[in-house]
Amino acid sequence: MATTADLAQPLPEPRRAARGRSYLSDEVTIVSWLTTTDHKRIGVMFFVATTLAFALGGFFAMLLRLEHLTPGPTLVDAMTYNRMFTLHGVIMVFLFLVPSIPTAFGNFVLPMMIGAKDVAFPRLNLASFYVYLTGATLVLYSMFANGLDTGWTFYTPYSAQSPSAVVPAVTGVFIVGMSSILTGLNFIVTVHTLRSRGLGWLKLPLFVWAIYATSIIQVLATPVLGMSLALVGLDHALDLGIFDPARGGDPVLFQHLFWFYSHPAVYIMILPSMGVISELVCTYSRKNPKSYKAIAYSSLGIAAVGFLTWGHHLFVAGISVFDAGAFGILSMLVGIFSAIKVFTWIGTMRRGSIVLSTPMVYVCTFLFLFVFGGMTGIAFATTSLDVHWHDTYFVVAHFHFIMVGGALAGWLGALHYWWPKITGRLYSERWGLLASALVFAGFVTTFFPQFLLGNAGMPRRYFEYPAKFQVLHVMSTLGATILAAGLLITLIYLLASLFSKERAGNNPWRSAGFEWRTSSPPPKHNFTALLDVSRGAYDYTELPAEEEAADP
Amino acid sequence: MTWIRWLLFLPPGASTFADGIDLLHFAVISVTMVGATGVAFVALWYLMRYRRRAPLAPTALLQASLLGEVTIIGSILGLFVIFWVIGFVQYVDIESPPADAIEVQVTAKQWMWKFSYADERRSINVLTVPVGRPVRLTMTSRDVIHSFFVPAFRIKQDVVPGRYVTAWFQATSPGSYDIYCAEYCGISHSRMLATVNVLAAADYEQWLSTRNDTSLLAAEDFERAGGTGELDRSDLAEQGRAVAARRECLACHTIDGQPHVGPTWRGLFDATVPLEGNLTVIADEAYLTRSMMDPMADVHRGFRPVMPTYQGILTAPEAAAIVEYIKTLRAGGIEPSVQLPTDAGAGARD
Amino acid sequence: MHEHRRVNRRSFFLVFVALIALAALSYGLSFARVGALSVPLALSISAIKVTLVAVFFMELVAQRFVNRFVVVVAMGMLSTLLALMAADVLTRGTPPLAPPLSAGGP
Amino acid sequence: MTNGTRVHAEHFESLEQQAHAAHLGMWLFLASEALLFSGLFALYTLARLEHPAGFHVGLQHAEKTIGSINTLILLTSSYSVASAVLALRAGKRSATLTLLAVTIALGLGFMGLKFFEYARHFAEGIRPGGQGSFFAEFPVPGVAPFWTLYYVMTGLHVLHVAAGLSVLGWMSWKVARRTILPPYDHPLALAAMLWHLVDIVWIFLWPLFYLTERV
Repeated sequence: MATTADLAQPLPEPRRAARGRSYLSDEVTIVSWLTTTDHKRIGVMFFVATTLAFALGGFFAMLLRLEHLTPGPTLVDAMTYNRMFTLHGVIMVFLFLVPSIPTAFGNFVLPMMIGAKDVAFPRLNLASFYVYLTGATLVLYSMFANGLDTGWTFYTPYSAQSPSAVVPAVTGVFIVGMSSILTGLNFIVTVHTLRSRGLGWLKLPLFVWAIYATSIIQVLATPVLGMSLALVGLDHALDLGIFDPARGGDPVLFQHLFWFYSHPAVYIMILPSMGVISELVCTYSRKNPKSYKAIAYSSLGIAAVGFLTWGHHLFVAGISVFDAGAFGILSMLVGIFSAIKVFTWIGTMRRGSIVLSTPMVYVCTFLFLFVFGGMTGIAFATTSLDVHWHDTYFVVAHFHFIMVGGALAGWLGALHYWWPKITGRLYSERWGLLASALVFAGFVTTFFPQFLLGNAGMPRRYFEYPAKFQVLHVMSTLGATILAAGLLITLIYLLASLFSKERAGNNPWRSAGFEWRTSSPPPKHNFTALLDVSRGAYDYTELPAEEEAADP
Repeated sequence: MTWIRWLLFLPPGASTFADGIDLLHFAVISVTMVGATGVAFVALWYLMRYRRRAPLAPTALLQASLLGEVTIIGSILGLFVIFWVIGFVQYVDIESPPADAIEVQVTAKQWMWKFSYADERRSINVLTVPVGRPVRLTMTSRDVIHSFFVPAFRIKQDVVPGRYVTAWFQATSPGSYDIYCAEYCGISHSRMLATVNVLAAADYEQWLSTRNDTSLLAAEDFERAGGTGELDRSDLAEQGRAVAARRECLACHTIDGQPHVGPTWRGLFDATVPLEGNLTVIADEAYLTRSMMDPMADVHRGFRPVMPTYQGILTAPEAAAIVEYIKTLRAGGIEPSVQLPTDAGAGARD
Repeated sequence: MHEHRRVNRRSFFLVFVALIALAALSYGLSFARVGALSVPLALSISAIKVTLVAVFFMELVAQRFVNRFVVVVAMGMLSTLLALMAADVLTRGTPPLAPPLSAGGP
Repeated sequence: MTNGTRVHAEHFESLEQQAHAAHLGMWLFLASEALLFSGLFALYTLARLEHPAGFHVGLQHAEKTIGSINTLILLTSSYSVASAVLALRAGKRSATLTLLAVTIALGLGFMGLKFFEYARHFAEGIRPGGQGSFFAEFPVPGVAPFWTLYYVMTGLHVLHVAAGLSVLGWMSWKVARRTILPPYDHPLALAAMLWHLVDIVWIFLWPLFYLTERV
């Protein structure tokens, strides 16, 4: 490779005494952390909580894959397996993927990107963290109480009569949903009211647009999920029979209400990653986005059209043919906005000055896997193909391509990109490249065979499967171990970087982004001087004077 | 078509839908593969072509041409709409059964499929259909949502309790194909398997003509044994075991002492059975026969009242044979042949 | 709040009287024989009352554009959910009749 | 704080900007609450489409008089809380306190009548979940969903009435303690908006559960 690792290595900064007090070193008592209203500290606390949830979800994923090494029972019996795949789903979706990028990196970076001192409602921000913790503990309590075996979709009437701990899990997810609404509300008001002087809407960094669109979906879609899960909880606890067909209920209505939230929820999971990818592509290609408006407005387009497409989850659930057609064509529309973004990113790389650092590897991972995953989504919207694929491993592979290939790659990219800004230290580039290669290879070996399993007709959520599928399952489990190894190595070298003496300068990647125009780790109120927006967030056309000299 | 199915691991196409769907599938997947690898290669090419040579090289401010953007996106949208049009036409075909189809009633129940045909014939977990003629399935579920999925026919339809849903297919080649349950429905979701036996026209006629073969057999044996004469006891028990297997009693009742949907038969005879409202009853011949004919009379405590009545299905000699068979399970009985989930009273709701 | 478009006490009283009148109207209509029209009629009267409350009592008229936009978007969400769900139930082919679950049969 | 004028929070440039942010935040919260009810309104619409007969029977047994009195109560309380906001803005603290007291009294009256209505329905054998003797007398399919939705929707509404009342109580305590004085008066406006939302939801619940049985 022409771009040797050292070119990617930023210029080593001379060791300097920490001049200004950073948000980390202001007060260091535990109480100061737990009662902070500083958006950066809340972002770090959210980051720790969501990463722990990710580790737990990943642990379950590994157990599921090991279970599938043999067609019959391998490690656990049917009851435990059903509880494991449900908790893997609930923890990954509600406790990691939905909150992770907005609450961790959004909280940390968004106010700095618009030149504000803090989010609009700092106390509400802290409340949102504690509401998240309460919800998460309730979900984990249900894990020990009697597990949960309804699948993360809680389909009635089974969820109303399942002997497992449905009520605590449903209340837990309801409360986590409230935390998601509060965070979304906070960000929308922040972007509307706290933009610094002269920072118009079309000068905002693209990550801010992505988080803004995500927050709109969070505020408007999560209540409907809260209501449908509350109904399931009431049905299970008081036997109200709201969706019980014997008493006039219709289970398909629950599916409508559930997916009215859950399809926009997949856009809650992918939009922040798209925002991260926009930032990374521009920084590491040192180029302005090929079309700023295309990316910004397609974020809003995804948020708007995303609300119209939930019916493609119900093609075989017994909805009318007319509705299936309507939802099919609407689902095709939403695919267009993702295509616009991908082509604009590729266009941004053209005639740039690209460096292959770890975040850039995650950008390429995102580009390949997200396009592949997204196009299989279009395959589902082709209504007749969904009849064969629905509820098979093809679906499992599709959404893992988007969630792991897309959202997780975006999360890892953001983690590496903003690591110097958050901790003031640099990770080791060599280990980063190795780990990201392992993650990509592990991912593809895990989920590509699952596409083929789905084609062969292997249904989802099967504890025992016919023997003819075993070869593909073993390949998939092998891939899962490589993916787990890659993630473990990432964890290790990032933690190790915390103890390295080498300080990252204010702007290790030489980015034009606003958040890089203050010291890292940044002071309590982000900027010592008013943010100068004359130089745009993606303006690499000429070398501003101060970049030549050492950092301010 | 076969190499497409080999390449994509698709099951053999055994219904009229299969070819159309597999072709569309191949088209969409190849466009996906081409699109994704194309994007990846362009990205890698730019990565190589425009790699950073000087640490802080400035770059030109390039703006996309609106025309270029609109044409690319317009063509992609056009492609997606074409996929949708073809897909929706096929979907309408899948969703509208022809009028002259053979009618089969399907009842999905926690962890088994029950089929009843036009001539009052019933079978469990085995669907027998002729080749080359459309078959219409009118389906409903007794408890939770299941999903009737036959990969070889490329059809799937969620079976929703409380209403009828229809699905249809026309098999093109004889053979037996797997039926899976595709919607999670509880602990033995992965065991709710069944098979479709597609028979050639002649075999189907022959199958149709053998009216309810099982009951005839038992009655002949009884007459042959001189009407009132006692059949040899062990032969009657063996007969009972065969009938229990054929009538799928063993799908709910185990013979190895583990409770499943229904109470186990091992050690049941002459045992005291706890009923609702802490009454008890002795499991003698009268109780066993009554429970077969009118299961709701006295339900074993801790089990859901889901057992169907066998009134008019099991003839008297068959019922007597089953009771005889249950008696043999009293002393010792057989080692557990199948490892059922240990969740006591799996179907019971605590 | 914006100074120029203030809501004053007199307009509040007029709005209150209007609300009471509309309530009385819909109460009266509920006894009239209007057949299939009764639900849409009652709901449209309610919609008028709700806009009155939102515009005057909640001072929507005196607030910036983005607050009004939030209300419009929320109503849009509600109508999307209702429209596409009702479309499904109304255009289902087989009537959703419930087979007698209690009936036996194997 | 001693001179009564409250300086704005440090990360806002002006009090006016902080008030606008607060109002926008409250409108977004109201939108999410309204959408919480939208799931139930959707369920009501579809259940009524699937079982018109059952809903007709249910509606005939609704307590129309109690429902209508409650509507009058909520409309008057909406008016009184709106006037309270104006009174506070005009600086008349005592008038604000009395108007808030009237609003809270009306709210409590609403809740009292509502629980009285529930008790009467329980007496008639109408219990949520389709249990109760009423459903034996009227075995029409769709009666059970009507009454279950009635209990769930009006129950959730009563919860919101209680929440609104507690916020109004907290606000009147702050007004009494002079922590809210013009120009820093938007917290009362926010509490009033919450109360108006409760009234708006009831304005839709009233026809659906009481008035439209003549179909």
